[in-house]
Amino acid sequence: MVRLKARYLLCEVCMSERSMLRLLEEKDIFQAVKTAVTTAHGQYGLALFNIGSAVRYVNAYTGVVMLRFRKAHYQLLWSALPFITSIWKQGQRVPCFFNCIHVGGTIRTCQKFLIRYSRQQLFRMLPHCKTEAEKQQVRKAVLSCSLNQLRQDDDDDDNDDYDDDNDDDDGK
Amino acid sequence: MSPELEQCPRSLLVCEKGNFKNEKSRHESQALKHSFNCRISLLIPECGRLPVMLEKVLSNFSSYFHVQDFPVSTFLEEKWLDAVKKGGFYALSSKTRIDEDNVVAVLPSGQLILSLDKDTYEQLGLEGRPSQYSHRKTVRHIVTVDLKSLVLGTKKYQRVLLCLKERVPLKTDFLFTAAGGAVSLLDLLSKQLYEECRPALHCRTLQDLLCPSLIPSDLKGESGSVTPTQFLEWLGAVSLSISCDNQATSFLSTYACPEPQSSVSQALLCTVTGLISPQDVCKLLTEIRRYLDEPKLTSWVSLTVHGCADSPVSWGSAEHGFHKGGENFYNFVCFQNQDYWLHMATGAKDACPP
Amino acid sequence: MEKKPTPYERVVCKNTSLYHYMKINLVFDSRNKSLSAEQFKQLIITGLKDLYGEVGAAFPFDVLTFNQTELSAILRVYHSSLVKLWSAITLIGSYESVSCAFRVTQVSPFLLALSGNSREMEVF
Amino acid sequence: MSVFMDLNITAGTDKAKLQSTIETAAHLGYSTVAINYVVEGQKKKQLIPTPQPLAELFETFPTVQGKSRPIKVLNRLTVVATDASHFRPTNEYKNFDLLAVHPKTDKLFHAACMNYDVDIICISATEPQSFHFKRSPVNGAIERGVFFEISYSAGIRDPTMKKYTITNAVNLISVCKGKNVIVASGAEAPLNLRGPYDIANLGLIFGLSEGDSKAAVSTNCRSVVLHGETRGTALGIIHTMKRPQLPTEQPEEEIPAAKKAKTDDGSLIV
Repeated sequence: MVRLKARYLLCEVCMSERSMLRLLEEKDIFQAVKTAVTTAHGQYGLALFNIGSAVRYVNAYTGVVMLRFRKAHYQLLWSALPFITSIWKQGQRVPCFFNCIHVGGTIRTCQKFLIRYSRQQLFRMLPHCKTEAEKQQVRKAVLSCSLNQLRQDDDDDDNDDYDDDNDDDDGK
Repeated sequence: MSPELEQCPRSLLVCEKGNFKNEKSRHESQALKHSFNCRISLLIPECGRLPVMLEKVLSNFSSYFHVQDFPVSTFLEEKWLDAVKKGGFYALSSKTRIDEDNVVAVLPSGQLILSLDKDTYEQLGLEGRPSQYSHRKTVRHIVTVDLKSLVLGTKKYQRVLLCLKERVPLKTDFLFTAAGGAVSLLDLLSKQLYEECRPALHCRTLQDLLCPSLIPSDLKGESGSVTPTQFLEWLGAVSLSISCDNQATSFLSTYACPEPQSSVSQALLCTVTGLISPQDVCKLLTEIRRYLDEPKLTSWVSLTVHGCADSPVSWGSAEHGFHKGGENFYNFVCFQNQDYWLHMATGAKDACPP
Repeated sequence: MEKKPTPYERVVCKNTSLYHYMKINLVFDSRNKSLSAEQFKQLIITGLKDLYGEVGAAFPFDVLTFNQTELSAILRVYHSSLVKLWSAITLIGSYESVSCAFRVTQVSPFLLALSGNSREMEVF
Repeated sequence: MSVFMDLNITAGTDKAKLQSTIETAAHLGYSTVAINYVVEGQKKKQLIPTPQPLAELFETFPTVQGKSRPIKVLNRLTVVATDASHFRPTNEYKNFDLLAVHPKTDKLFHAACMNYDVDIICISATEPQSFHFKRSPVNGAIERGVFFEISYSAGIRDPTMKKYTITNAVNLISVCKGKNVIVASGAEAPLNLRGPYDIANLGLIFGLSEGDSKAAVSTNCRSVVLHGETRGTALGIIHTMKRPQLPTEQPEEEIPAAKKAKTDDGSLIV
């Protein structure tokens, strides 16, 4: 069986109100991307979008989402992402924009990137911490994700439980 | 956007520059090689009426003949073989499309070219070569029979006759023309029901035309004058009466005459439509050179010759095909100092012009 | 004074034409539908927008000629957007909820080729 | 390339409309068209229509644009199958030149590709495909010489259908790699039809290559018609015609004397 190649796009959903992030759901993201593709590329774009596109992962804390597109036409669909200006949530329009941080061929490479990326974010957070307790927490989180990374480099095949490692640690 | 949708079938444009007086100049042979021409158009700037000399040549173009349901095997009859051997004989099947049907042509070199679809080729039993422009499976074959070397009664002759008469009695509509007076088509066609057609001449005077300024020595348009593509586009715009003065901001069209340009008070555009033999084109070319020998207001004259889209050959015996357009044409720009430019253009399924 | 004849020069260009040209005409069921050149172009843009969205609607193309009685036109389009313009034109099915169809007579990378199409000529 | 064909023109009930559609097809340069009769499988005892005699349709068939011969018209039956019982090869199927099946489920698609004695498998153009095209049945169909049909006119009649047409076509073509695909109109009215070169271009957005998309309206359709002719016979079809004066083919080299004598009664002079 020949594998159907896909491209995974890691995007950061940037909202002015961080609190709204918590409400993010897969279907809202999917709908927002679908609408943007239709506006930018019309019926043709929509037709290609309907083939094998999916939202694979949503992190409601960091706002990181992972989109899956077919490799054959991911460039076309990707080009519509900058045109997303808002997400509809409970009949409410939430202004936001998508910032694509990584494009990978497998979920695994995306995961690795995401861990590295999250760690960087944590390091950047460190100077902004106000109390010692907060600092400790961040340090612990940094440590935990590097450990995670080590563990994951060892086991090769499994990437199903990818999303429960970094849900908690970069939740600050 | 998706890169695969941005590709187009290839096209070729060959640009040449030379002088008519140069002994090695190939202008005549290039024109003679382009066997099947369906239209010529002549653009003479600063001219209101067709000059008498040119008109004489244009109206003396040889007639062409249209015959319905002409059996291809007739070419193997003795008198037809003799006619073909004399040279200057052109035949092309009409109402047949090169990408769909069987197309038959006789070149002045005496070659009978059959461009056949799969079924016909397999039934016919004459050896041919697969078309160069096939896809996945070969569905078109080109059979070439040299009529000049065919001698009546030989084994080879019998075989060709058998194939064309018995196995596949090919019959199509044909267009004939002959040049040089060696062949009398009227005699040949006496047994057939034919229709004699005269090439149709149309003249149009254009007023206040914006013309790009041409510099004979600058073919490629490197020193700021027009490039060959721009020039050909402009010629097309003139012959299709497309307006050349548009603003870059206008909604409908932004086409403008290429710079540097000058205004010409009037220009004459003549078109002749019909099956035109290359010999007639050469005669016209000679006459244009003579016309430019005398001092004139204009510094150049352009002659465009369009080839038939459904001919099996373009130049010489190079295979011609039809993908989405079967364009094959050439254009002479003759200058006063006997310099010339020659642009030869072909579409996706064509060999490079000579 | 005879000048020296210019030296012979030959240049072969592949895919030299920046544009492609299309000869099209619009047909309706009823004969009495008329529209202006602007409406004609707008119809094509709408078709582009429907099939290719905002990006498609932004493709630049020119209506070089327009014949109002026959609703025929010659378009000029960048070769990179030819396939998209052509397919959008193909899939246009109605104008102001009257069904219509575009018939494409000829497509060529050379405008000059449009003036001498043997397939259109009556004599053949 | 062979002649252009449109193997799907909806029969409908309006004879005048059908006539003008076929006339338009001839005008656009199609040399062969097939009138499509559709049987919906759901109803228990739906009669299979008998094709209208072609002689009733036209006294003289319209001439194909740019050619001197008239258009060739075929009859085709499409069975829309939602259940395995809907496709029953009966004698009534034999009234048609071409036989197509429109499978609605995965199982039926598999069966249609691998077993059914049909010429064409239709791909839905008005709804999302309820199953994935799998490589093995598609390859099986290609091996058996069965063709897949994409019809484009639904997208012209209703703009919202374009996305389904394109999605299903792109899906199919990525699996079959551009082989054994035909593009037909499915036209109900003259204005639903498009010219063959337009369709060759439209094929590009379905993901076909330049050559494949032109083949989809010409060469592949020819294979379908031939497949239709051979269906019902064992493996192929042989036309035999009596040609009394045809001598055996002569080899190019020297012919032995014994063979020479044989050809004396033929027309060949050695």
